[in-house]
Amino acid sequence: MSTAATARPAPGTGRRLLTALGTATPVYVLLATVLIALALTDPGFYEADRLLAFVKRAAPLVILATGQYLVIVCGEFDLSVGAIVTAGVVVAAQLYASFPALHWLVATLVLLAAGGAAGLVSGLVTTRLRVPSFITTLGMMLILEGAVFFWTGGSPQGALPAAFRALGRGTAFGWLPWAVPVCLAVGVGAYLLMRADFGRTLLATGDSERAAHLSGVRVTRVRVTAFVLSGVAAGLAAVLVGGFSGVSAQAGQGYEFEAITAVVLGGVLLGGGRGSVVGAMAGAFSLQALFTLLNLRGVSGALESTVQGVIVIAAVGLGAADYSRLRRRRTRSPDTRSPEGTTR
Amino acid sequence: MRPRSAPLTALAALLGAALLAGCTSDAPADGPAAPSAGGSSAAADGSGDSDFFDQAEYDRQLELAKETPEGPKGKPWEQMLRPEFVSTTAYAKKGGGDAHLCFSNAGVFNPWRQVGLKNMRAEVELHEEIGKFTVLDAQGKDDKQISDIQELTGKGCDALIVSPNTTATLTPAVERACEKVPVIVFDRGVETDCAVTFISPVGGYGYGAAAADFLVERTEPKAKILALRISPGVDALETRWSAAKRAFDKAGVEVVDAKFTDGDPARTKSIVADALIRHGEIDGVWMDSGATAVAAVEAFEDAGQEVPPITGEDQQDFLTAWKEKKLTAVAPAYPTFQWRTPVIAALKILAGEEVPKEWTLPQPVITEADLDDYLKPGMPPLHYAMCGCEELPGFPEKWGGKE
Amino acid sequence: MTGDLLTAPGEKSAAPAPRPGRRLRLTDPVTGVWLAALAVTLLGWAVVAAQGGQFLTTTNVVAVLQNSVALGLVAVGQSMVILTGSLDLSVAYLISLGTLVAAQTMQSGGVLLAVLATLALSVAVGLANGLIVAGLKVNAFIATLGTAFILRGWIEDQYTGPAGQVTAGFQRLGYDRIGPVPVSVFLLLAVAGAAWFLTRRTRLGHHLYATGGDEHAARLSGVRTRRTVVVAHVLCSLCVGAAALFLAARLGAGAPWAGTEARYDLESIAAVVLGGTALAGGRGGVAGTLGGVLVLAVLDSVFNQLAVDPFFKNVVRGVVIIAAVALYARRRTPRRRTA
Amino acid sequence: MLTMQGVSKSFLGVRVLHDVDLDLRAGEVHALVGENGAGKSTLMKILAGEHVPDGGRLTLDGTPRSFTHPAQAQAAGIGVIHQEFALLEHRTVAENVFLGREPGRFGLVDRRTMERRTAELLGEIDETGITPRTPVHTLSVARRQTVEIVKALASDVRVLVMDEPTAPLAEHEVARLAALVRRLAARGLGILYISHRLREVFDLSQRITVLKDGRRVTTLDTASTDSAAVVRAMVGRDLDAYYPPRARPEEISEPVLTVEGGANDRLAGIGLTVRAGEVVGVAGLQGSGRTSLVRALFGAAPFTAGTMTVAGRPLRPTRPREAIRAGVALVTEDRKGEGLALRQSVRDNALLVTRAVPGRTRPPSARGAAALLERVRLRASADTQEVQYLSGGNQQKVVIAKWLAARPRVLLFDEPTRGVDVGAKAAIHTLVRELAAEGLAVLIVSSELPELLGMSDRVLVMADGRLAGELPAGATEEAVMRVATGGDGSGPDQEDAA
Repeated sequence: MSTAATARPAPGTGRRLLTALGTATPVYVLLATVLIALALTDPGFYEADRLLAFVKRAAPLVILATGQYLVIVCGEFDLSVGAIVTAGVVVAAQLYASFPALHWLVATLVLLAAGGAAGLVSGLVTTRLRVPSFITTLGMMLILEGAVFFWTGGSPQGALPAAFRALGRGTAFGWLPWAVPVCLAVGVGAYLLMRADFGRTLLATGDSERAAHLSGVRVTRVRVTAFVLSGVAAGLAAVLVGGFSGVSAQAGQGYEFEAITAVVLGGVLLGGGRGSVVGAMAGAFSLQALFTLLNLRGVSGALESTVQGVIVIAAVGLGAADYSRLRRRRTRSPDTRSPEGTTR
Repeated sequence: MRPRSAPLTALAALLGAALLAGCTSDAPADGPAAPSAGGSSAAADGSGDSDFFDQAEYDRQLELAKETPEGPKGKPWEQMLRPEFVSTTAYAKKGGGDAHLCFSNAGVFNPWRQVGLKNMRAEVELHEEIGKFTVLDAQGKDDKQISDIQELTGKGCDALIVSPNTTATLTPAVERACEKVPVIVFDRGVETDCAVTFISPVGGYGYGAAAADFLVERTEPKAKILALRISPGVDALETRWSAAKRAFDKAGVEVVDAKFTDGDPARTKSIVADALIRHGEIDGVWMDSGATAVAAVEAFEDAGQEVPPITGEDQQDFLTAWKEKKLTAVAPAYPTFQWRTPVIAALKILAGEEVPKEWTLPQPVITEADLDDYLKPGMPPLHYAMCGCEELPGFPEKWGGKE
Repeated sequence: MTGDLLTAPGEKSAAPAPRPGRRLRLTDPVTGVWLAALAVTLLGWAVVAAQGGQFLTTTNVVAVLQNSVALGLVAVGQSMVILTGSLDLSVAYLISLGTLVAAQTMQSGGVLLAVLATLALSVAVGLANGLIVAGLKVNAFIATLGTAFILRGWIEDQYTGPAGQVTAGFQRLGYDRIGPVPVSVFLLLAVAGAAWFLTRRTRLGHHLYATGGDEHAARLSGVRTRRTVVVAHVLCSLCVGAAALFLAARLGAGAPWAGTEARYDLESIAAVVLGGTALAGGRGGVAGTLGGVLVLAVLDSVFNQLAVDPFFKNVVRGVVIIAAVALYARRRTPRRRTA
Repeated sequence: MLTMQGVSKSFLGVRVLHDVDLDLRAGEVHALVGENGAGKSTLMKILAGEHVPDGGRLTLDGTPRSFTHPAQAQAAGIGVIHQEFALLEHRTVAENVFLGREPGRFGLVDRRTMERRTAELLGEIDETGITPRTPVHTLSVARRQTVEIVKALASDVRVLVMDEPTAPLAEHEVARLAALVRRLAARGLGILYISHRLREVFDLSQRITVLKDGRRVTTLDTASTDSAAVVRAMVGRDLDAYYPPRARPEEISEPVLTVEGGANDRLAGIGLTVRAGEVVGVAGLQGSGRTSLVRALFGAAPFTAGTMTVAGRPLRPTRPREAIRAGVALVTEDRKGEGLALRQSVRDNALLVTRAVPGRTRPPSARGAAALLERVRLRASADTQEVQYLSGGNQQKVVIAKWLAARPRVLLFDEPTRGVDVGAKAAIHTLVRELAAEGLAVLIVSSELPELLGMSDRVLVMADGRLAGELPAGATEEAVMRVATGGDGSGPDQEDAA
């Protein structure tokens, strides 16, 4: 390495920054742009309480994106998270219909456990039966939605008490929405997890299952764990969504696609092995900020999805283009050689 | 041979079969009637709200809403407005025996339809003369409902009840069915009058206008109104909106935003919160249906603002919030008791009794005054109060409620 | 993704070359799914008969066939993109828009113009999808999800409900039948036959499989892989256009939710994998897809007969899809260890 | 016939080819040699139409050409056999051979013609083990290569570029390939032969062009030069001492790895001992069970019978994880597919094992990781760089570092220097010997007999899944081959049932 250092031109700060941001660069640019646009549209956006309210609103998507990131980065998909959120809210309502005195913490834990259980099943089916996770979780989505409504006869039967809803709706000390520290905790937790041994082996598994296996990684367990964590994250999102907006039979509708979009927007490679969890969370924030911007600018409700579609394609398209250039630039330091067999 | 030639062989075989069997059509014998504009709905051929506005129908509905219905008191599902009776002796079931009723349902994809179907099943239970009750669920697919109707006409039903998924698209299938069995259409109409009776409450204009008039009454002129709609393109909801828009325009009230919520409470809260930021304050909230009314109320609370006059629907959670939070509110209803009526109508038809050609049910509006009559404690949050189901067997457990 | 980890790649002992004979292989997914369709039919017949009903009546057969058409057309198109290693999530919105365009054009400009307009729309959307996937190198999942959003916005902004009017003559496509066979089934068979011929017998078809099997290898062999992906997307959209035309004929008008409420996007993908086509591309085919569609349709019919709760149907469908793909995965595991 | 003049290529400002000239005559085998990164691959990709050169001219039979897509190069008559085969595993041989140029009219594929012509082409090169309808995934590596060659022949190529064609082949297959190459040259094809193996180069070629750092160093007539001269041109210095000195007897101590009666479906009656400080070579033909042996020891394709001990403790690994825990490490033959997570950084790869198998050793700190990489003499610009951008030799060093981090007792190498350039090769050899000297037990499988004989303290020879014999250090290649082939020259036909 010492020989290399002399041959290499010292990278500029800009380049070093780009390298540090890595594949997620486009999402940070997007996030910054949208945040600036928000500031121009609505100068009050950056007042503390407004900003906290924004984070609170974004929290469920950020948490779902974090879970989804874990699954995507090890080379899989989780299409069932939206259904888990819906099922979670309905199950909570159903629980309270039967046990009105249930402590909120118990209900929350039940939801987290149930989400984890759904993830466990998806993970086991994907790894043990070798069903592509796209299909497994698609099936899981049908099963969960069907089962939960079959059970409740179509709509939830109970209401959610204020204590349970506090996490999604209430505030601590009268100013800090509980969802914010929860979101922060998940974010920090996921960041640390990805820096820890588990995170590194997860990435390696997504990159090359064979290499990971032959290096002693328990790939099945790692993958299943990712699914379980994604399920738990969805369970937590269900608590927040249920808390934020109360009982609804379609609480999680569309969340699976939003979460995947957020993760991909965050520069994470579908197929696994590359991308950072911070990028994924930034993707979720960008998406939510975009929704808010469209709301505040009064874009016709109907055209909102068109704008969303265009921006997602453009951002990901630009990301793909940008990224390959960045990669080449980094590659061509004199002592390293042309990528071999990377075109696959 | 690998199955590579299978499709070709199959094609040949089918062609052969076709030649032997001859050609038949499931389209109505006289060809599909060109649906005329008017009736209870109008097909839109472009954008804009005005496509859904039909002045004559609008006027009619507003008048009907004021009239007192005929029929037994306290049983709104048997009441009717301005009935024009038609004879049904041609359909009278000959000989005794149990009746076989069939029902092609658009789906149970929302709580309103779920409550409705429970009402209908309970009504069926009331009548011992109904031997068999077959329900096919189209799960919201027009295409499947067309097939379902075709399937049901071939099943020996004595009468066919249809709750169409879409107005325009089911017309040919219903026309075809009319040729074989007496058909009862309810909720949404179809663009044909071949059905023996069409059952529906007063309609979307009545609903939308009732809500809008309430807001106009409770707010200052130049008030800022936020309109929350579920999703575009649903005819019943579009008529509600067009009537409301008309009322607002007339009164000079400003609709600052008309947004689609997708029926998602989280989205609703975001929209209301953002609207509060954009416009400073909101003086009234109009909703085209009640599913997300509570979320809207909460959004005001979370923003630390007083809840302005708001319209909702007869859903339990909204009525509860109304009472507990002492809201200024009104709840027009699109009553679920209408699901009972088709069964009653079917039995009348099979007995040869006359029924109205258009069986227009009353469409009560819940106001402050009669809120307590409709709010039943112990019912689930997504229950619809105006179900007319209190006396039905299995109430309230079957509806998910508690004594 | 889950290869056999235990075998040394350099020493894959070759299985005896398959005999050149063309016997029916039961392990072939295509055979499997058609057998499954048969099995489901027999099972349905038995269960319905046990309940005192009749399953194989004309009415039911017509319903099964009729219900297969729209999904079948979409799934055939979807098979072609999936074979190429891509995916199309925009089909549902394209169907909706297709029915609207068809019905409206027909009202003002006649059948031929309507058909052309719908197909032109399809080509445009397919081209956009293909170019975004192959040109901008956006992952197909995201790219087509993006176009789906764009189409959705367009529909919601432009249409407020059913629009247009289909001519009486055109409606016959949706309602006429020859004996128990609806004419639309012939449309499906024609499209499927064309797709089958295209994938199996033409250069383009070979390139579809090649691109899906190993894009890099295909490119090195001189296959214009990007062009192939674009063409696959256009073909898929054309099939979807055909489905839209059929639905327009059946519905008599255009409906903005014709495609989305039936979830044609996910259902078509489910049908394709049920038919044994690998989601990763390169393996499978149209014949299997038709089998997959038939299984779903028969299943639906059985549910109808037994008056199964619609929510419970979803549970069963989910289980069936997972189980089927698990079976394929098992079969695909080569029995290497017996050498 | 083919000439390239002043060909240059840069990737965003970094020049990887400088004014390279090359000419290829019809009927000639022209070898292209150079260390990894010398520019061979880029040159080849320009010929194949995968890269567009920035400058220079390419003429074929006097006509200037420029390609922007592989299809154009093919149409011009240039065929390329890539190191990684461009074959579709689930398609038949015929479909692969004619991929991209299927016979037929109006866009239809004439299957019958396609299969007939494939059969003819196979016949022309005397390949009887392959039928046109065989799916490629059932073929052995050597046969797949044959399919690749047939694929090139099918498009009437005039120029055939072969990139390390012998890398995946066993010795007897190499001989077959050589015969085939000569035949093709005799038919008038110009063959550009890229290889690391100088012996083959001297065996086959008429001329040798040496590339270094993107420039052409020289073009030599094979007949009038020797390998020392070529190596000098490649590395710019003499490399006399190819192999480090072997272990002295006193450096070899107690047994670390023992196996008795080891067997599974590919192996039978395996009994061996490797001692601390010792480097043991395993020779044998492709398919003789060499790779199966190391994979069994590593638990990747476990023994189903027999006993095994590591450092005196019994071990019967059924998964790599168990072997790793006991201190067994395997450097696999497929570096990119099995050895590395290519998109991860150098450091993450180096630490993968210690992270995945906690308890054996704790993952080293950042400084510890850096020391580890220095230990294997890795040359990389930063240890946060993704390994896919390293040269083959450096990648292999990362793999070795990964195992050293876990402090193994037994190091198994499968083809340790495959696809590694000459300079890195020597570094790896030295490293292996150092590790042995530190008390590790080392087992090396290699198809390169000179390497095996040069490195090993003794050589085990495998045939048919059994240990057929043991030879001392300094045995000759002929002696090894005699044991490997059954001693009586029953011949290299004794290959796998492929």
